[in-house]
Amino acid sequence: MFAAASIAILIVMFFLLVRVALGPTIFDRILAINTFGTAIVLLIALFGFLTARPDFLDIALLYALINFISTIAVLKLFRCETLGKSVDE
Amino acid sequence: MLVASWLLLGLGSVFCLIGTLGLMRLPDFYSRVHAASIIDSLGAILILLGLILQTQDLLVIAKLILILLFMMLTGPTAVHALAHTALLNEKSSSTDENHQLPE
Amino acid sequence: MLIRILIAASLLLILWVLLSGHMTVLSLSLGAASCLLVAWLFHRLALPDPDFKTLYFSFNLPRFLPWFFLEVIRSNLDVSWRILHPKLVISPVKSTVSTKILNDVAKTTYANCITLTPGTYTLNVDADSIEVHSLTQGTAEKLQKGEMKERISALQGRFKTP
Amino acid sequence: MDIETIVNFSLLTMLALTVVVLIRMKSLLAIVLSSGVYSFLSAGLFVAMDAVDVAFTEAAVGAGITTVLLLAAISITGRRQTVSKHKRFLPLAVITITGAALIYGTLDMPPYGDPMAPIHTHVAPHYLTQSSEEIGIPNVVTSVLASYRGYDTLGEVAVIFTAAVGVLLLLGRTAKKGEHK
Repeated sequence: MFAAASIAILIVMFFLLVRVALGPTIFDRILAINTFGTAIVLLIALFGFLTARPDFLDIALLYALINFISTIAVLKLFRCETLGKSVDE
Repeated sequence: MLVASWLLLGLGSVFCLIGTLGLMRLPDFYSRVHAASIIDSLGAILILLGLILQTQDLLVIAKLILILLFMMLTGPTAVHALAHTALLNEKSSSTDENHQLPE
Repeated sequence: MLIRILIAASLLLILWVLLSGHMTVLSLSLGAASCLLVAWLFHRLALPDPDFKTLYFSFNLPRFLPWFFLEVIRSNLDVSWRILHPKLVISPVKSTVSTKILNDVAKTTYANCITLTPGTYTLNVDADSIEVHSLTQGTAEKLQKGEMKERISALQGRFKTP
Repeated sequence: MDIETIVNFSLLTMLALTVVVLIRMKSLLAIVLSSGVYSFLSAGLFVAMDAVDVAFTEAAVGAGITTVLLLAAISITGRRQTVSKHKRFLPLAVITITGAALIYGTLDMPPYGDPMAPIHTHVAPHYLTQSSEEIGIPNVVTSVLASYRGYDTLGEVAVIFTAAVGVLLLLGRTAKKGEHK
């Protein structure tokens, strides 16, 4: 079942990649990339159980956080045209 | 216990696939967000719950719960920031004729 | 401020123990030192509320969470059905929900809960209203009825005034 | 075919697809974001190959810091790729020759996971058996990085520190210019 779930996640990742390629707006791409991060967190967690090494979960945890940071950074760039100012300025 | 775990993993995968189908089928960005949030919410929750049922190690369970918690806290924030920025961008591009629509 | 730093550091220390799994004196003392350092470095960013308002807030959570989980499942099934339907029965609509009776924490929770249930997500959060995008007319009307808002305002407990 | 092979091949295929997608794009923002996908995929591949520490670094540096730094660079330059007017044959030739040399180099490599490969017969057994006695840390990778190869790591830290100082100087200057506007 781990294998089946991993393959399902791989299929999900493939189609998210298609969405990244197709766009059409940049927001579609960001949405797909953000979801891609979720998918890869799930894949790594599943893979850790698949190979009976749940210590991989540390990496899944790190990814769950990193993914958020890059998404917020790019959205801030959109909003403020720069990364160095606060949103209110 | 194990049967429940397999069931949760299978259901989670199915919801992830449905979400992806929605991401491909739905017509515009604002509705695609709904499809992506299926993967982020029930897909992720069910798969992680399924994994929690697989192990007796308390540390592993704690880490899985932490992953779930972080996802549930950061996911909606990221989606809201994305939708809000898209909305602002749409508004500014409708008033400003020179504004190029992002690709 | 010192108390807030200490609270933040001890929360971080719990995380440290959960992630490392080592309970030796050396590991714990190094962890405590780095947690204190991080809490001090980021004390301007965010620290736990000194009046513990957020703590009172969470006392009613056990009543809220199961309902919310069921709601997430229900909305997921609804959106999934709509995606799988060959004709794609959707009618996207934007609506506004008033949040006048909620305080800041409850407002944030409300906005996040709206986004967590597929079929609805927040587009804009103002001082006393939230703009929501819904996949169908039905989910928008359901949100207007305000069951979720009532349950979240019940979470506020004794700190009802905004 | 077992599932690990399937995962490996799917990740590699998606890696190649990501590169094609990256080449076809014109918007620099989309390119930076998609290179985050590339980092995520390659880190997933590292996990699949049991190189957990490398995956950790790839995730933090490749997907995290690099994305933010490149976005900062874009915010002070432009968002669109300019069409280059150079001749394309010379770069193509250089890349073809380098790629061919690299592929030729892999022919000499021992198969992946071969226990008799030179890297596994020289000092690795010593590290694996003695590190907990000599250093006293449960994680062998950490003891190799921080102790057996301490000078190497010191050099790396110096490089990273210099890079961080450089970035801070560059970004700090633009922030001050922004205030004058």
